[in-house]
Amino acid sequence: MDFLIDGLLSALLLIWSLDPGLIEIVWVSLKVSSTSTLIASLVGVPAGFLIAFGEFSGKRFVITLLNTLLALPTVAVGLLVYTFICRRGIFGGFDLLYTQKAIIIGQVILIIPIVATFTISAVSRLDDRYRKTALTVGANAIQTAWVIVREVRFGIAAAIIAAFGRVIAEVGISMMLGGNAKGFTRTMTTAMALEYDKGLFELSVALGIALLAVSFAVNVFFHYFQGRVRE
Amino acid sequence: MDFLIDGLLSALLLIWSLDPGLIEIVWVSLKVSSTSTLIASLVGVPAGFLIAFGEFSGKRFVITLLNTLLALPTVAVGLLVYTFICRRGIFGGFDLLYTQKAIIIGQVILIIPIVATFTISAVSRLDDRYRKTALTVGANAIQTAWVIVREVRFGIAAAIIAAFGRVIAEVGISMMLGGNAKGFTRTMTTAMALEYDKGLFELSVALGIALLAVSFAVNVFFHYFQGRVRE
Amino acid sequence: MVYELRNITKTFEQRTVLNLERLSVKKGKILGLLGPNGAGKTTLLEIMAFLSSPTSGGMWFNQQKVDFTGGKLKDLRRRVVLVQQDSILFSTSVSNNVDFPLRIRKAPKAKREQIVGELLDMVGMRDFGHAPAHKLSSGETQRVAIARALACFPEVILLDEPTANVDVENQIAIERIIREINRTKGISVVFTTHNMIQASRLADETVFLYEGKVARSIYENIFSGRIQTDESGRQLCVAQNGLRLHVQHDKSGPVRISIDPAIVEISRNGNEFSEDNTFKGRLIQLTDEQGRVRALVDVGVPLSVLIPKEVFRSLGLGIGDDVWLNCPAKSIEIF
Amino acid sequence: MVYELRNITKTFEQRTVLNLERLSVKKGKILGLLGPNGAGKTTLLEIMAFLSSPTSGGMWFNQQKVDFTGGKLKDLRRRVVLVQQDSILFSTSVSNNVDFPLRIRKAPKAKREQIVGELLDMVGMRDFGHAPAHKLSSGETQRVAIARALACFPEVILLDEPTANVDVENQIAIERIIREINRTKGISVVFTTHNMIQASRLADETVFLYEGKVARSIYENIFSGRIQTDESGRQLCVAQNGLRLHVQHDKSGPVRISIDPAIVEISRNGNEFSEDNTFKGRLIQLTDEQGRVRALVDVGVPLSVLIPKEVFRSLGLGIGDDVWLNCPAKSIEIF
Amino acid sequence: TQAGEKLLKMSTTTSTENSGLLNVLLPEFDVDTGIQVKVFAKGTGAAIRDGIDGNVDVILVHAKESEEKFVANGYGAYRLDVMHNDFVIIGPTIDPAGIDGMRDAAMAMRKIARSRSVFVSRGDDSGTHTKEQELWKATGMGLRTETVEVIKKRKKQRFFSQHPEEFGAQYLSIGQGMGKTLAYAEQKQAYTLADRGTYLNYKFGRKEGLDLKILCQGDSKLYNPYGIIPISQKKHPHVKFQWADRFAKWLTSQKAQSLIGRYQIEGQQAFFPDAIPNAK
Ligand SMILES: Nc1ncnc2c1ncn2[C@@H]1O[C@H](COP(=O)(O)OP(=O)(O)OP(=O)(O)O)[C@@H](O)[C@H]1O
Ligand SMILES: Nc1ncnc2c1ncn2[C@@H]1O[C@H](COP(=O)(O)OP(=O)(O)OP(=O)(O)O)[C@@H](O)[C@H]1O
Ligand SMILES: [Mg+2]
Ligand SMILES: [Mg+2]
Repeated sequence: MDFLIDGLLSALLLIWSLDPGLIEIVWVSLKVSSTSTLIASLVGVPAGFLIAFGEFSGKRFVITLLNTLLALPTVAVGLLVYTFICRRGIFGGFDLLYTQKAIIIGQVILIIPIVATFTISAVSRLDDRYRKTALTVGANAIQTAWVIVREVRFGIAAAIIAAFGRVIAEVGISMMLGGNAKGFTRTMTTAMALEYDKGLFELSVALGIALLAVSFAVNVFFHYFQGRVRE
Repeated sequence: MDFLIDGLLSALLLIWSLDPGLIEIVWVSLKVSSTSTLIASLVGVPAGFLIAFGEFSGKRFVITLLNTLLALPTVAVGLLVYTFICRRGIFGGFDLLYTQKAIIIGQVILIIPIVATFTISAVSRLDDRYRKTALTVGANAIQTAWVIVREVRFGIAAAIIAAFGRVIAEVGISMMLGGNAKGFTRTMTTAMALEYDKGLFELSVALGIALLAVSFAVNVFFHYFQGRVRE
Repeated sequence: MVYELRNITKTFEQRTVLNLERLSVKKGKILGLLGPNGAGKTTLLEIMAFLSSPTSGGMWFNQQKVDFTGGKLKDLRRRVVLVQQDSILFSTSVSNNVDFPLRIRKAPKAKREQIVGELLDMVGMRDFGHAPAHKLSSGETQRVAIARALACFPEVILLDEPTANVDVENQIAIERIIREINRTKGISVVFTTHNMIQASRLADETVFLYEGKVARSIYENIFSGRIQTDESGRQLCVAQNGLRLHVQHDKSGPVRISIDPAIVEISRNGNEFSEDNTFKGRLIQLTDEQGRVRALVDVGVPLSVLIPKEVFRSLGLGIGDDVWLNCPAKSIEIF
Repeated sequence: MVYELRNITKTFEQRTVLNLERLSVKKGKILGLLGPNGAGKTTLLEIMAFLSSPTSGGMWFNQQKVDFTGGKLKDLRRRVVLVQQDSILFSTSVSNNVDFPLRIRKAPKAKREQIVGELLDMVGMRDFGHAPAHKLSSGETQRVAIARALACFPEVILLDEPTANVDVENQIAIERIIREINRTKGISVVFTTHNMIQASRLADETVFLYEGKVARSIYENIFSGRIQTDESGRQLCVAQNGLRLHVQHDKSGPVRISIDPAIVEISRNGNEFSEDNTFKGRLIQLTDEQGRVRALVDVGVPLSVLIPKEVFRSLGLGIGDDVWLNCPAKSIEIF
Repeated sequence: TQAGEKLLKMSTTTSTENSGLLNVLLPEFDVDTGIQVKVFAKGTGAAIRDGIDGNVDVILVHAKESEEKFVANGYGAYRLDVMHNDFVIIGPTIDPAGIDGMRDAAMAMRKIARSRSVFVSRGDDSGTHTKEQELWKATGMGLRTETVEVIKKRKKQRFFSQHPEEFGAQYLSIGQGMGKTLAYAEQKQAYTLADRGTYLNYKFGRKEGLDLKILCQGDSKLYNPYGIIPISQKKHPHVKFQWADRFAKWLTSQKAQSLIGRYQIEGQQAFFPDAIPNAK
């Protein structure tokens, strides 16, 4: 009990004093997570569309596969990416390991299945008449997709929010591929894990609270933005 | 590159030889993850319904809050639960820490927001005429909810699958609250983390592959089951 | 009275779409609701089905005041069933849809099967029992929805344009079913329609709804137009369809007018009439209507005229004949 | 010919719902499609709109064979527009819906605004320009959907029961619009309806669809029944509505029959007729139909009879009169 | 767990578990006493925290100073020396700081700092990190102190970590376990301080051995002593002190000590018994 309250107080202290260390890791977290969410959305939403509307054999298999990939463990993603970008890997020359870029690569792989699955689920439940109407009044494939996105925008927003939540709270990939180097790749979650390992639970809780505060702010912003788009 | 292939071979060997150690951790993982998914579904789906159909002030706030909780870091959940169940905590007497039950408690907290959010998103997109039709032909609240569940079953299934994927791939909570004790609370992910820590990447990859195989099997089973329900 | 409504209003985002001073439905009778698109018919039926609550006003169901906030709505809903305009069926088989009301009322299984069969027969959908309901054509869907509603064995059945998408044979069948359940089981019926003739054929009483209000006007010969002043300074209503009518009214700008077919005068030649509001046309349809004859005259647009049978006989009018119509000022209603 | 269809079939899960040997639509003409529920009308229109592909068979659009697998459908779709039976509007404002086809055709902004205004005026929905389209009533929705289709300025417009939910005034207006765009812009029109009179009023040609096939039969006087053998060993068709007709046919069990109104004989008294298939009834409606008169006779059910004008004159029939009908064997079609 | 089964809970550091030593010791203990030991491996701080919170019955860690404080504060009943292993300074084969073969660890660390080579620090308050900071202190160089403020027991408290000022950006504090630190140092071709057991596992236990080598070893400053502490029943009445006590005594017995002395990782002795130093 004690350290929750201590944690809360520490969080307030950290935030209040605008601790430069805190600001830095918040910034790294936000930058990395937003970038990977953005990239994953740009890939995952269209992929979801193609799968949902495509008529190809093995469609059910692809969907089952995507569902399976929802259970992709961060350690597995970390190792996979590691193989390719470590010094001995194929892309070792780019010196990506232990950079923010490495985290982004891993996180994108982690959440593409989330974005795609929920896009499929949102899109395929939509009344087919929307698609047919768009087509018959002369929309091309992209315009039709856009019409559908508009109709299911809340579902897609939910998918993107979930993906963002997943990566900003994610620790395995950030740790393995980012390396938790202070001032470079230390994120809120890797910092939390570190403080936990040190036994400094108060600080860990404080960081957790800060993380939720940041996430709340992002969501409020997103909701406001959605509200505006709706009009 | 090498250890990916070695990992794959090791995985096949492990699975082929029905390694008793592997079977045990697979069993622990499955048991814990299914239990927490089940509990979270029993709480999250009805909660999603109540929120989606409820007319109360602060509804938008509750939804934003749930969206925020999608970004709940496992370390934070771990610490929160720890506070209550550690020896000095309120529930210390139950001796829950470092048991499978502790993992389940933490995982349930982690995924309730996922199940609830996607239930809301699935349900609130459904044509309101389904609800009205059920009501007018005389269904009570529970029967109406059941009608709606049937109509959006794919959306809810997607939510549950995502939640299951989240917990079976989750490592932080299992590690912190389960303690990764061999034979008791060692799960596929904590074992992966351990082998990785030891530098035994091959074994870690093998476990990751085994995990995906298990998750694939669960999904295939689920799809088959869905297919049958559909008829 | 099954229903008594007093000062019921319904407002959607500042727009009041329903505003009924008074409306009642007699027990065991059939009430027809007529009215243009957007008049509030569907909105009204949903309130009567206890599916949405009025913004203000009171409703009595069998003399009992309905508490729209309370938990008792469920019991009321069991006594009334609404067939929606675009009905939806649950995505399961057709028979399961019809079975649903029986199942939740815990009817015994053997009886359920029998009833489902009978009802599907009634609407001519027995062959579709095992078909997936959500893939039916519109008319098929509508008919199954009616069967499902009948499976509720309600006291009141509310039907929103029940025959809109239904083929001719089944239109007749559904009208017959409505009449039958009303006569034999005493079920009160409220239905909406755009088909005036259907309403007068089926309903014991007809109410015309316009802009959310019960209008005195008759749901016939309705035109949108605008009131202008002609060269001679008189008020002239130019309808969108080209009809030009002299009117006396203080409104100006866009209006809707209706011409009461019972007041319009008809004759074989135009000499009898003043020049004002007199049109030449061709008699294109005659319909027998309990003591009167409805004549449809094409004067550029079809205009409906109601003529007492004796008068009609004396005029000796035949189909296809050229006739003259005169619409006296009092036949024209502006709203 | 805008459309030529040959051996087009459409099969849903083993059930063939469309099976057209031959069908063509003449350029610049209006084709009416009649047929009972589930006849395949909607299925056919979706194929003609290039929205779904036939299971087999070939379709030619302006003499060009349509390749349903290819990527060229987009260009074809730009030339044809379908207004669906239960149209949906995009969940944005009404004007945005009508504007959509113009926007994707990259029309200049000022012109778009003007056209949207005109089209909304045409369907009487200008006041609703800013209203959220997905909250309109059914009839309002249908009218906006028609305006949106007109904004495509297509070569062909396909309308699936365009007036089903529309009020009387707008039914007339929409029929006028259809006629107008056909006459002034030469747009070919295909529409479906259950209203035989609407079809004959509007269409240059009418096709009757039954169970996916073009039927020779006429979409009138259709009854479901079953063929039995009476005491004297003759075949008897007992319709669900009670009508009993002697027939000659090798089918037995449940059937549908139609009675050709042009072959049914009518007279003031029944002596002229043999006893077989002769019914007494009351003349309830007369309609003028280009050279012929359609008489609706209530013989328990309404039966429609088509009489050449001269014959009708000579009979001297008046509305409300008692008459006798005889349905000769050749007037009865069993299918 | 079955009734009557004797279960002892122990928290220890990840490196202990990863070395594999416990897999040799614990089954023997079970055979001798019928007590099973359930092991929770984590960071040193978290392991000690487990003791403070009374989550376990006994802890086995290597951070002598904290351990002694732990006992002094009454959480631990007593502390017994069990064994030590040692730390080694490792780095890239090209050895830019030129410390290969040096014995004096403090001097070696000084050279690394002076040459502005990259140094990877665990930075996680682990035993290894504590040892690293001790070595920096011994270099006599100007140190830079980093502070965090935390509220503990409603009071502001400060926590420090130190490293030579001169390093600048070449000093990478990554806050991870030993294994990950080794991987990181390999990637960056940097120096780091490692415990011998983990190093041996990474160097010889894998197909592609670690691309770093030992450059400095053997200084007594690099010793890494492990202590066993049963949790005091005075603070936590529920702990199974009796069994924990037996385990502590057993670990320091002749049998266990010789098991420790004989244990090898990749053909090299990894731990040196301290209770009975010459046990074989
Ligand atoms: N949820 C809503 N929000 C805003 N406006 C609404 C809503 N529902 C209905 N309306 C408006 O209320 C008016 C009445 O609608 P209603 O559906 O009752 O009309 P109706 O008489 O059934 O018309 P129709 O003959 O076209 O079915 C319409 O103008 C419609 O646009
Ligand atoms: N996707 C589908 N899957 C299975 N059956 C279908 C599907 N779509 C339509 N059908 C069936 O095909 C038949 C023809 O349907 P269609 O919608 O073309 O009829 P329609 O002539 O338009 O009828 P209505 O007058 O009721 O609109 C119907 O019996 C319907 O049940
Ligand atoms: Mg309506
Ligand atoms: Mg149809």
